Amino acid sequence: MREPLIFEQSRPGRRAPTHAPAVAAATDDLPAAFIRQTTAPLPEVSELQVVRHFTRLSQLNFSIDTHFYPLGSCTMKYNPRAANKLAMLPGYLDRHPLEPEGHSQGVLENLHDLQELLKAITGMSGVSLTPMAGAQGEFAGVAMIRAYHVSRGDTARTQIIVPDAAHGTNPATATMCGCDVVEIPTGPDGDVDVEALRQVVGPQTAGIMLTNPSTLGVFERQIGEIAAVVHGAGGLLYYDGANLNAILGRALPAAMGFDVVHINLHKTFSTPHGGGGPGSGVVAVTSRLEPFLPIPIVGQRNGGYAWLAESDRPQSIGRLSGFMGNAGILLRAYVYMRLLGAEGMRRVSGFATLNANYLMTLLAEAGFCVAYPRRRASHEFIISLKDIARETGVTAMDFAKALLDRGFHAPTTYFPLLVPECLLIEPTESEARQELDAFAQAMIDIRDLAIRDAAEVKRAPLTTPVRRLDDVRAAKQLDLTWQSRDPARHGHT
Amino acid sequence: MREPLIFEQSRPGRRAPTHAPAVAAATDDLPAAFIRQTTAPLPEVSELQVVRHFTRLSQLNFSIDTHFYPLGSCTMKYNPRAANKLAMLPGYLDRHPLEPEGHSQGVLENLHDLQELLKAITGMSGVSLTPMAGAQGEFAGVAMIRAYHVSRGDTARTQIIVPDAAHGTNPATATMCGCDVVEIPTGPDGDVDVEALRQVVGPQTAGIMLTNPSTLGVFERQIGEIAAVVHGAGGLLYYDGANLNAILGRALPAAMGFDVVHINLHKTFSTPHGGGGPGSGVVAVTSRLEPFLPIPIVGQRNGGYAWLAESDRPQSIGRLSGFMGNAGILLRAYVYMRLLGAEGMRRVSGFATLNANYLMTLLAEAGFCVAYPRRRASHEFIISLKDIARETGVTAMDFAKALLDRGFHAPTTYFPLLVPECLLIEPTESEARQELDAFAQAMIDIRDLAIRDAAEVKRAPLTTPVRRLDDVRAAKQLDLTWQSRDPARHGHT
Amino acid sequence: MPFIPHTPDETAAMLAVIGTASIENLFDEIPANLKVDGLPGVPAGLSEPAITRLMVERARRNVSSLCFLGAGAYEHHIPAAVWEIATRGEFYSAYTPYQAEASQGTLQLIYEYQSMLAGLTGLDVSNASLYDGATAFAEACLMAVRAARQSRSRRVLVPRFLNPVWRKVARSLLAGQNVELVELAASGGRTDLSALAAHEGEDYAALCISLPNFLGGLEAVDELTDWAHARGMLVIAACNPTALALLKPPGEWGSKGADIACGEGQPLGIPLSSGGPYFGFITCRQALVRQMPGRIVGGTLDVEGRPGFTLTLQAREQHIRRSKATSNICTNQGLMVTAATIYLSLLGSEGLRRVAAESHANTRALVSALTSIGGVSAPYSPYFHETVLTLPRPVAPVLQKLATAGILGGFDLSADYPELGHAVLVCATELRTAPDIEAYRQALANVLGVAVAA
Amino acid sequence: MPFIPHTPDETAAMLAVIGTASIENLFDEIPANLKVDGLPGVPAGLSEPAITRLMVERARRNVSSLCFLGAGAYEHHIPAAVWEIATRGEFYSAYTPYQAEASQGTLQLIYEYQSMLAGLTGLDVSNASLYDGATAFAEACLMAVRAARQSRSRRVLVPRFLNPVWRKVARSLLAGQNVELVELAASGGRTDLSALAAHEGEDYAALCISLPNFLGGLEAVDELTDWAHARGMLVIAACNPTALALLKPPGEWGSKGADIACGEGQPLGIPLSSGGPYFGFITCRQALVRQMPGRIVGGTLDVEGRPGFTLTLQAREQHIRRSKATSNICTNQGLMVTAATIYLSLLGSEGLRRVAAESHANTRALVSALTSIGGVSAPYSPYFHETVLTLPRPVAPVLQKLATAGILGGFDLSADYPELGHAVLVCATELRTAPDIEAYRQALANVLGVAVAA
Ligand SMILES: Cc1ncc(COP(=O)(O)O)c(C=O)c1O
Ligand SMILES: Cc1ncc(COP(=O)(O)O)c(C=O)c1O
Repeated sequence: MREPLIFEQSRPGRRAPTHAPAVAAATDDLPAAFIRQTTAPLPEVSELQVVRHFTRLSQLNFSIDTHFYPLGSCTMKYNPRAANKLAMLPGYLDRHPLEPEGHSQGVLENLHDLQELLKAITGMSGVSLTPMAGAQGEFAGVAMIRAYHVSRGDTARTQIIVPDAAHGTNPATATMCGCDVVEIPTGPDGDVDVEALRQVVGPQTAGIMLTNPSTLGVFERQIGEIAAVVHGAGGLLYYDGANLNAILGRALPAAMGFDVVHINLHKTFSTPHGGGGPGSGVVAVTSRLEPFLPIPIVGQRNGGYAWLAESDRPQSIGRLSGFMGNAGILLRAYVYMRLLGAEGMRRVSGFATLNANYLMTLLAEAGFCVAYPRRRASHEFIISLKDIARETGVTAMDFAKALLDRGFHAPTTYFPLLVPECLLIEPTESEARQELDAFAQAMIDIRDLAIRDAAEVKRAPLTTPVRRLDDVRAAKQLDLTWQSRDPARHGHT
Repeated sequence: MREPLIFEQSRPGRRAPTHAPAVAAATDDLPAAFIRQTTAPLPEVSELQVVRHFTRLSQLNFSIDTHFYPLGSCTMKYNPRAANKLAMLPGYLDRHPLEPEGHSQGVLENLHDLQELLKAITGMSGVSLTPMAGAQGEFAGVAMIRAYHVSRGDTARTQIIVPDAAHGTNPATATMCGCDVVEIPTGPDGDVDVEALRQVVGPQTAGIMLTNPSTLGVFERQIGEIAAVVHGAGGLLYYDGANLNAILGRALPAAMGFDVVHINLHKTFSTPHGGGGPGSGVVAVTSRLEPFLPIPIVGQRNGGYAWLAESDRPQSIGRLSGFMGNAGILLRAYVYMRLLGAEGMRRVSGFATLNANYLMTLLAEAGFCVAYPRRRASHEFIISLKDIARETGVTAMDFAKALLDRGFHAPTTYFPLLVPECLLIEPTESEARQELDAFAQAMIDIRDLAIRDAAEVKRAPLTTPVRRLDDVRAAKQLDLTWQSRDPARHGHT
Repeated sequence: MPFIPHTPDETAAMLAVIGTASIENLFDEIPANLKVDGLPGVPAGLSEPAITRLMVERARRNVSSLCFLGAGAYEHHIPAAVWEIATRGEFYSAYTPYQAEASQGTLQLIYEYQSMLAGLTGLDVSNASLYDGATAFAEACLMAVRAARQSRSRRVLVPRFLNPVWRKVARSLLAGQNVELVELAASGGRTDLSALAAHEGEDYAALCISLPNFLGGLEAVDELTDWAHARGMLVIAACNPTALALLKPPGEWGSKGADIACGEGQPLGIPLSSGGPYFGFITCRQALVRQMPGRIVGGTLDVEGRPGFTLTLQAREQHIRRSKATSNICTNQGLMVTAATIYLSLLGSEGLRRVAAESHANTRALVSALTSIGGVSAPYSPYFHETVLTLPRPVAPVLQKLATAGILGGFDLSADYPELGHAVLVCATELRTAPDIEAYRQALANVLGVAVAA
Repeated sequence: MPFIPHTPDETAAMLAVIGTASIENLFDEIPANLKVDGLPGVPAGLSEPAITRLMVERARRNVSSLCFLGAGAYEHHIPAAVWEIATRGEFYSAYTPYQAEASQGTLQLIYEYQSMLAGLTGLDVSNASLYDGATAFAEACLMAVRAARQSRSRRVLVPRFLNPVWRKVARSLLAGQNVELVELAASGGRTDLSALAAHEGEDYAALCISLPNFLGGLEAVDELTDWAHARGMLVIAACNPTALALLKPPGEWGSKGADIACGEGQPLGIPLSSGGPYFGFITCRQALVRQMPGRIVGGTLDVEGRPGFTLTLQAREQHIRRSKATSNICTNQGLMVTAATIYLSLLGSEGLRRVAAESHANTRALVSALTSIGGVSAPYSPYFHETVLTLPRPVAPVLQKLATAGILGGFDLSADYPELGHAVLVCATELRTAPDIEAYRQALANVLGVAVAA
């Protein structure tokens, strides 16, 4: 049954105010020219209708709490409920961000501790918690790299090198920072082509952005050499920490030669994805970039915790948020990190890697084509369905939809772009072996069905609230908002 | 997809404790004879598995938050989320019930206020909040009636009169209290047969238990006469408040002549039903029964609120719970009552009655057989599907199941027992007209389908997680617990 | 208009359909002399912000102390997931699962609960809950009286150290049916086996054994069980469910095991909550299941042969059997059972054992800390996670002073058990830390005016 | 082993399948010199009870005051239903809705959100959120620079009384792309129309207009909009969304309406939360939609012709367009949008109007209470729900003393706007009561050493 739009359930007058003071009297000081003449087109529904509508909508979602969700590069691990509950204690939730520091020692101590933990796991010497997602962390990182060069009078360094497998935010960020992007290719085993790198570095090089393990699900073995090449050319190294889950407690980005790292707390540290966010893209840097860290930072002053701001950090790249980043997300990550502890963190990377290699082995043994068969998987791995697609016409997208019918969220599809018909599969450490076995079986079943009856696979999904959607229509006949004047326009009748 | 039992997801060793002190050392003072040798057969599953399992299970339910739920006699109205949130404030939740009174003034004040509100809406002079559900309220009421008679030396009064339409808890309660049950019939228009009543009252009469409006969904018009007859014979009148929603703020049980009333806070005052409870069956009495009220009661002493207990109420029928009834439910009801206020309460009964009469009219106009067509509906009403069943073989139960497929929870079926093939329909005030219209249309559709294709209706439900269940098998081949030794036994393979 | 969706237009249209002019008219069958115009004792409605403010302010007026008090309700850690899941609307706002096909979530959950409780108590079957521990005990007595084939008596032998409030509640509930509780004498903090002789040759329907008993003491469960069975009585076990992770379950007591087990479910993930809601559990041997009060869920198959769950054995219940039902209970404590089932799933047997062991270890540490104070002694053992301390002075004023210092020091036993002297019942669950215990020790030494090392 | 389900047996069996002996081996591609054995700076893991205790204790160390502070974040009532629903696992733990068929809940919700925000601002389309108000403003500037057909400039005119932190954030974010903010002079608490003359003939991509401005003041939106449009600039509206329930929406400003609107979504059901997460909103005219940053959801049909929702216009985004994308944003503030959509549904237009009106009325009451104190005056009007008071003395020490008295007295404007003198920005939302306002009045009088009537 289709859930009607909340607007379709609206009836004018449903929420007529009973105890409202006369709005007119309250606003009789405002000149008429400023007053809204039209009613804002918000729905008029009862509290029950709202609760029922959004409860029903929620049930239309797949989520970690309901389904195995091996979405590569997204680290869809269990989001501990304790983190949510503790971050929502009234003592954190019901406070204005501009409460004086003396009234904020509890929250400041948590944030300060978190900064220290992040230093420990990256090997870096300075941290700023303010970036609100990975992409903003990248922005902060590249902006710091730029500021560093400029501070040394080296204004010509405007090129950012990214491997072809890089996540789209990397090149997009470089552009946001006013840099030019130079792409370098990946070798046959998934490592960066160091020769190609050597060709492109020079006095114009601001730095390189790398993910390690890369988005290809393999550890970049030549990282030492890469660092030497880039540093040798005067550039700096940026670590995109989206894949930190793979090496947590096993290798430190600083030791690999990186100068700055962002960490997606909503991946490695299990803060919720919330259907698209909020996340957190905290950044950590070596000492030479510390002066440029975005503010505010939590420091210590007069025996208490304090915000470090413009006057403390005159070289800072500045502020990136109106107050203090996504503070509530930071608290959730802090709770999770304290629950894990040092040993728990190593277990995270250990079992994430175990699960990925196990599932990769199961699929390889079942005849699926693993993208880098001579490599260990990191916490994720890629299979390519190119052969199956050629033989049966059943594509990676068809597999994705058929998995939905079998009760699994699909892996990431068609990313990274350089592996054709690929699925990027990240099981995470919080899934049990039984879940992986069932997923592998589902993949085999779909493959077998593809061979027997490709058309049947292409009909999937059959069990979801809607079946395959017309993306072309969505982009051509734009329908981005509900129009009360013409409810029939979108088929919402 | 069937959700496996939590036990089937268990693997020994999953939750092996990491930081546990040695259990053996902790208990080395306990003689071996006391120690459990077998492991308690609880599941060993991860936190994610637990969250996912119970989240998925929850989605298999119909509930107010997801569906229109017109279950007669149950008052399935919206349960305000504010009541839940405020009752779960740590200041109420995290406190031992035996905290000293001086530390409990906040909660005691709430309970005291609630007692006063309950007096106001019943017209009674004393209240006890301790009964934990309607049935326990009934127990308290009948026990008080018995204690009253006995206190006057009148030990022969052991008969409790109940109408044939009474809820099952009424006669069951009479038995629990050591009374005999005398049933009296209902007249053709749904009123009690007062002549029959006259026949049965006498010196053996302890009292009568009535619901008004009755479970037939009509107001007992001769209540004055009934009260005169029972009181005249020396008996007392018990008001089963399950249907109070119908007359809230419009008539007071005390004024009708009742001596004691219980109120299902989980009906009229919208505390959650929780898939079966907890509820609350608070009792209110006229002054002559006050000394017998169950304890504890909240009183005032030395300028503060205090528990009144044995020494304050030596004639009390005693305690009915280990501490203070379902205190958290009482707080939820209190929040709801304060949100409503006096005017809101009258609106509750007004719109509950409007919705019931409207839906009854829709169904009557569509040709359904209303049980008491010459009567106003109270907050609920009965239709009988006797004719349809005779003509098509489609029963009230079949209608119930077919409604599930159309996204509606079924009304109460086959209760009260005296109306054949009945549905007892209670829409409550919190449902919008559109919901009622859709429900009426579904009833009409099912009826039309029954006439066209009875077998198709009898196949329902088709869209629920399981289809019609074999109740006979359930009662004959008892399967009441999961047996690890033989997982296949119940088809759980 | 809180919670009422009708617009004025809709109301008018609906009245038109009914064929009447006003909502008032719909009440025209109520005799005029019974009608009231309003509710003078009820104040005007509050907005949600206003009631929030009121409830928050009153919550602040409650003082919460460092809790060393048990006496039937225990402060254990409740994992955050328990209530975040239990309060999901689909559990929270569903009714008793009458329409099985639309209630498989609740039904399967109750089936899992029944399996867990049966397993914990070592018995065969469980119901879906009763109101609380006290009423579960009363229902167990009624059940035993109905079920005891070899007895025509309506008397149940109960130990002196069964929770005194439970005994009071049972008296309230059993009086009407003339079921009588007869007390078994005690000494040394538990039932005196030599006192059994006094009851030799008397007819009792059942013997109740409490483990641990109200003083935390461990009764001689094997001897008592065998004694009762040898005399044709049923055995009712009254247990703390946390304890059963470590202690021998009722089903294994003596040579045949107890027949019925009951108890307070609060320790299993239910907040202390100023007194409730909690839940009562009851389990029994298979042979007694038809005497069980309350709802029971059973597994079965649907028309396609798929497994599913439904309420079963309803012929025991009030809505079918009316005055002949096993109990009048209808609404039970479903949401608490939901929480307890999630709690037990999260902990598992190992986790529950750990809670039990840590609580016991903490209470031992508490005892050794407090008895280091001159004049304080712990007379009874063995005990489980709660025990008696005797003080050199009357307990009530000591507890009062401790309360002022923010410590809920225990339960004063002197009213219920004057023979124990200046006795206080103390408990330290897994939540109490070494500093907590030390704080109690300092405070008690202070109150008693005894010097102790810092 | 928190959150890891593997039993030792399973681990062994899985390693056997992989064909290796230990988990350590799986890391054998990491060069040995890069490997670490442990994390010395990270303490051992805590149990859930222990972290609970820690977080509760630290939460207690935060002091919460009676809040008369806004300055970009406002304490409004949030109905209980908002977060009870928003934190349901299916919303909380889902990713960005890449698999549309498995994400219709989130997608439909975002579509509803887009409709609400477009409606509130009076514009055609909305995206699915940006990080916060400050970054939304920066993105709006970038968008305007890209979209301004009649301008080749990378400069945006901004009013002096635009939120000063937003201006700082925008500078951080725009510096790399050489987009420059040029300040428009102000007087009397709002943009000085006569100062426009100084910019005549200059090329700007856009003019930003803030409503209310940072001082709570109402800018001359119609005149400013028409002035900018007449000179080929785009108009960016920076608005408080609550205010738009009462004030003329950007789409109706001047003769053609603003082109882009942006702002901080926090007032719409998001807790103050010590600083975040909040969310930024951005809406625009249909013609500019292809310049919009971030996710956008559109309606479409499935293969059976049923309506459904999907992410659309993805060619604007980083994962498709990479270095040519409209923005680098990927993860946005989805859960906040979930809460805001529930909030706006619960309130409806009438409810939001009421919140706005009551907040405004309370601020008026506050102003009249505080200006009754000698030396305190309110120099600027008209304002909406927040305004400036000038004090007879420097603001900082006064606020500090008020804080000691439990009152968060407002935002000290002297650092950002020294020209305003001893100026403090105050706000009283619908949650402030008459006694709250009186408490502020008494405390301020006290601090200023002025006698007032009790
Ligand atoms: C490899 C990689 N880099 C960067 C990002 C961007 O992070 P965010 O979505 O938090 O902005 C992601 C996440 O999607 C990612 O997977
Ligand atoms: C008329 C009537 N009386 C009594 C009861 C019993 O109430 P409870 O279920 O709370 O024990 C009910 C509820 O089912 C009822 O409908």
